[in-house]
Amino acid sequence: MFEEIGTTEEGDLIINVGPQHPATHGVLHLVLTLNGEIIKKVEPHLGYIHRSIEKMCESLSYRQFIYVTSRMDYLSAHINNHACALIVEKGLNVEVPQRAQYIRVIMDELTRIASHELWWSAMSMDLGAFTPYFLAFREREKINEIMEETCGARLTMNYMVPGGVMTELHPDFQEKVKSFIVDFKKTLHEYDELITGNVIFQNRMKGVGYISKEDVITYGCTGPVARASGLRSDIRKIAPYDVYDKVEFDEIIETGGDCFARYQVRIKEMSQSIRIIEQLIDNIPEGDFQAKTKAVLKLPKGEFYQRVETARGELGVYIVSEGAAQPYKIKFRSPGFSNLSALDHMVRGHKIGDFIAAMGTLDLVIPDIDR
Amino acid sequence: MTKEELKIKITEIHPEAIIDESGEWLNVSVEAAAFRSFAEQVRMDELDLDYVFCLTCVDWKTHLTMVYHLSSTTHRHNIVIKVKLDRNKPEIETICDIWRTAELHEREVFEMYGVVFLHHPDLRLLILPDDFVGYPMRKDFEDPINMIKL
Amino acid sequence: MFSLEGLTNFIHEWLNGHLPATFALLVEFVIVGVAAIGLFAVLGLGLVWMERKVAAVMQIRLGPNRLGPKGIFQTSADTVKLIMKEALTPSNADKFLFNLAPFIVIIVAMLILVPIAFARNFQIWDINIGVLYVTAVSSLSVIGILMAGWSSGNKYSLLGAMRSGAQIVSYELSAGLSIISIIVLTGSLKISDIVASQENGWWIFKGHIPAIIAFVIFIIAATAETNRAPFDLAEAESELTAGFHTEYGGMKFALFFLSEYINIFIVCAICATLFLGGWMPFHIGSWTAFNHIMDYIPSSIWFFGKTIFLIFVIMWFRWTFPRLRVDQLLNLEWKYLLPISMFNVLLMTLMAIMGWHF
Amino acid sequence: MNASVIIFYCIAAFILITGLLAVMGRKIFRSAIALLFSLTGIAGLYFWMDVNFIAAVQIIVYVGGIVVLIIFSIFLTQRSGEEMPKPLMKRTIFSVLAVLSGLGLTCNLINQYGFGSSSNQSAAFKADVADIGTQMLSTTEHGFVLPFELVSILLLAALIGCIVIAMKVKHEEK
Repeated sequence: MFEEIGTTEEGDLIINVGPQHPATHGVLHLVLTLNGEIIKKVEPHLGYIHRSIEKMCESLSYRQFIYVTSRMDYLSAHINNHACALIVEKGLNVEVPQRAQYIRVIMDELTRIASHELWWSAMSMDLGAFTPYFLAFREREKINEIMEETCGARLTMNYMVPGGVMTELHPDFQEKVKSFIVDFKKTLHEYDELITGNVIFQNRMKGVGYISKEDVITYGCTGPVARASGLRSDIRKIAPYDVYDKVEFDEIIETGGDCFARYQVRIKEMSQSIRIIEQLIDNIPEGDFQAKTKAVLKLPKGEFYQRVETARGELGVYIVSEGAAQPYKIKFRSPGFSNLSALDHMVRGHKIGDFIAAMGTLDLVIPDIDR
Repeated sequence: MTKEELKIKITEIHPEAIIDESGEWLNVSVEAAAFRSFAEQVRMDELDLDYVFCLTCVDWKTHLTMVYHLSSTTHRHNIVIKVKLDRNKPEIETICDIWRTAELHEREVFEMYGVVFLHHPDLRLLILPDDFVGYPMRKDFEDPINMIKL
Repeated sequence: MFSLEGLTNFIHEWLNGHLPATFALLVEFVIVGVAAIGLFAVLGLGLVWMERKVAAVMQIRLGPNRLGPKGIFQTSADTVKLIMKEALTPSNADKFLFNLAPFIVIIVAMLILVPIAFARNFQIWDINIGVLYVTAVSSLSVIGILMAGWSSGNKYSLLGAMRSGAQIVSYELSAGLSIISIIVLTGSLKISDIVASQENGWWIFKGHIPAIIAFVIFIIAATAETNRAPFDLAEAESELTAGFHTEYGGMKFALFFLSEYINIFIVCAICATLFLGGWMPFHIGSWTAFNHIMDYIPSSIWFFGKTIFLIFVIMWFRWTFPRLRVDQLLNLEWKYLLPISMFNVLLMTLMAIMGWHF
Repeated sequence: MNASVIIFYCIAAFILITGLLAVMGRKIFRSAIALLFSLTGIAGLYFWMDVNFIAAVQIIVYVGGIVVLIIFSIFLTQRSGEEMPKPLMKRTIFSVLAVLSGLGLTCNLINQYGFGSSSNQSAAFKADVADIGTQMLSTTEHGFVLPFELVSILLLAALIGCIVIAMKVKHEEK
């Protein structure tokens, strides 16, 4: 792939964005064909941090493989684990206690907020604004502290187990989450004042990286990218899991289809997550935090599929079981992989700056693409 | 559309399809030769399966099976299409001109399982290095240096 | 009263008393050269430290705080590090031009320092075309950037250099026009005359709205000409990694870095001279008592105070705004700033002819 | 020989050497840079002669404007880094002849009129910026208002022509 560096026969410039580039937030390698500043083609070259998690999972037991998935989309580690826990429960027909379901959903939403905050800061930095990075990290730190107290880890929490959650909540959990909600509602406003209303920012975002609803479907984009183009794609609404069918929240739909719409979807989703947490945090029922399961789990022979909504979109786990203690075949349908495929379509004919903006609003996490 | 309606519809399109109702969604097994026209029909017809949300391959040691999870964003029904392939010479028509998302997914399957997608516009290695030999996700893949057996 | 004027006169007289005129002149050359280089070093270190502290305050963090009180020696330590680093030259670079470019940039920055009046009667050369000289010489700095970008043999650098060239060449126009609109009022290009003309009030107050418009345009154009955010497209690190200086390391990079800060200082000094009276204290018309009290503050403090305030404003931009896109940048100049400043010059001329200013 | 003369010869040598480099160089970008230095040297010569205004204009127009334009057009061409092919023999001979005839003409002129004394020269150059401005716009016998306006109309025409050429033809959009 490296002999492609240089110029094409038509005299177009070929440059490599990545694998080490400030805007790729990881080891993503994109080959850009440029005519001056205009982008003619974007071609991804993946695999720099491919760890073959799917192959690895084939030799791990149903309890173990969940922990590996924290390393896929490390910003939605909880939600990845949640998907795996759900599919094992589905295979074994385990009834998860209400308390565990509540805790899982609260944790998911906290993760979603933390992930969106990191996206907000990193995207602003791609656009050349540095201050948001620190503002968002201030809030994200609070979530990380809450996570650390309960799960013992800040990034790869591994809190979900088949049948519930691993441990009891920390006694301060509810109080801390509530104080976080109060603070966060104020800061969300601050974000808008600093970036959303800025003229330069709006000019950089509006009309850039447009993708229509039809293209979103055919490219398989999910999550905020799809919802910004007007496609209802929230798995929490389409196929609710745990207590998502009991809480009230809006699926944010924008019809712009451009970078600004994607930006708005994520910003508004943060307040919806707050809304979900507010409904649940005071009503966590008493009871077990984990259902009783056997020591060695064995899924019955068959195929299982579970979809969840991560911060980036639809994560699907597909397991083929032969009745053994390990999955025969496992496949993670990661949201980033499909979203990335739409990048070329989004930025053709745009300028390099727009490419950076579009890539920022796709919210790519490279281990999620490479797995 | 319910499972029953789907079943009737699919039988109309392709009478030879073997339909399995045991799983969560309808499993439709099609032979490789008929796959392409079947895919075109389920995309276009009133089934309107416009969204491929998962595309992968399973290595059964004796043969390979392509697994396509399809969904409709308007009707919200899902089906699973399975195509059995010869393990020594796995070849199947591409669907990446019907569903654009399949382009990268098919490249991934191509390098991991060795399935050749006919008429794919750009079938190259996506994740693995250019000089890589072998199909890592196949069950008999051996790499004594990098693989640790548990 | 503490003043730098006395110091220069004293040195001049002492040297002429003890040495023949030619040697006295030579010694003065050396003193001026050393002083300019010293000022460079101090400004570079000070402004980088200031940038970090301003950024830290805006980003709710502490900034450098280990080396010395409030971390003021941090930048010196960084300089030592940069000097010690190996100066790499890429293999496919045009080595001669690659190594020449940072020096061009820094020499140009040094040359612009010549006509700036740092305090009352404290100036290297009160050249009779002062402001024009600054505009002329500053147009040379783009050459250094173009050379650096081209000779690196790196496409990111080339793109950065192209962007930077287009940007500096365009923004020179509106910067020049807003300078001209003040020249219309002063009637002289000489820095000392410009400062003297503001004895009864600064032009930004005396010149009404046109002067304020010119001031705003000049600040925007100055930010763009120095390649600072939100106009830092030439080095846009998320797009072009580091633009024209991607391949530079060690001291060669430090020279680019230094010249960026010196250029900021210079444009802010010019801005302060044109609009805020340079070293002239804050005077209001004929309020002699008030003016006299103001005169007690040394002129150098007035000059540096105003300049540092303007530098702070430019830093404030950097830590608040996102970056523009390259076509938006050129649109802003050619479709908005240039027509406005052209109209502004006409307005200013009308005002000067009719005598509407104070 | 005093310091002023030494400086003059230094500047003159600099101009000549960089000028030669600009002509002889095989790398087009380097030639452009050498040309730049040559033009800057001429500006330096003007500064030495104490005609600051002309010097500043020299830098703005030639260095800041024309050379930047040349460099830009070099950037837009391909293979600006490679050496250019050797010029044809015929061309070399003709350019040497042209240079020699130019040299002969200059020598002839200097022989006939000679250098004026330096004191007279500096007196003749006492041109203030204000005087230049007045002269430019004066309508008296030796005023320059007519050529000045003619040149500006010419430039305006060139400017409009450029805009017309560069203007995008808007495609009919759906």
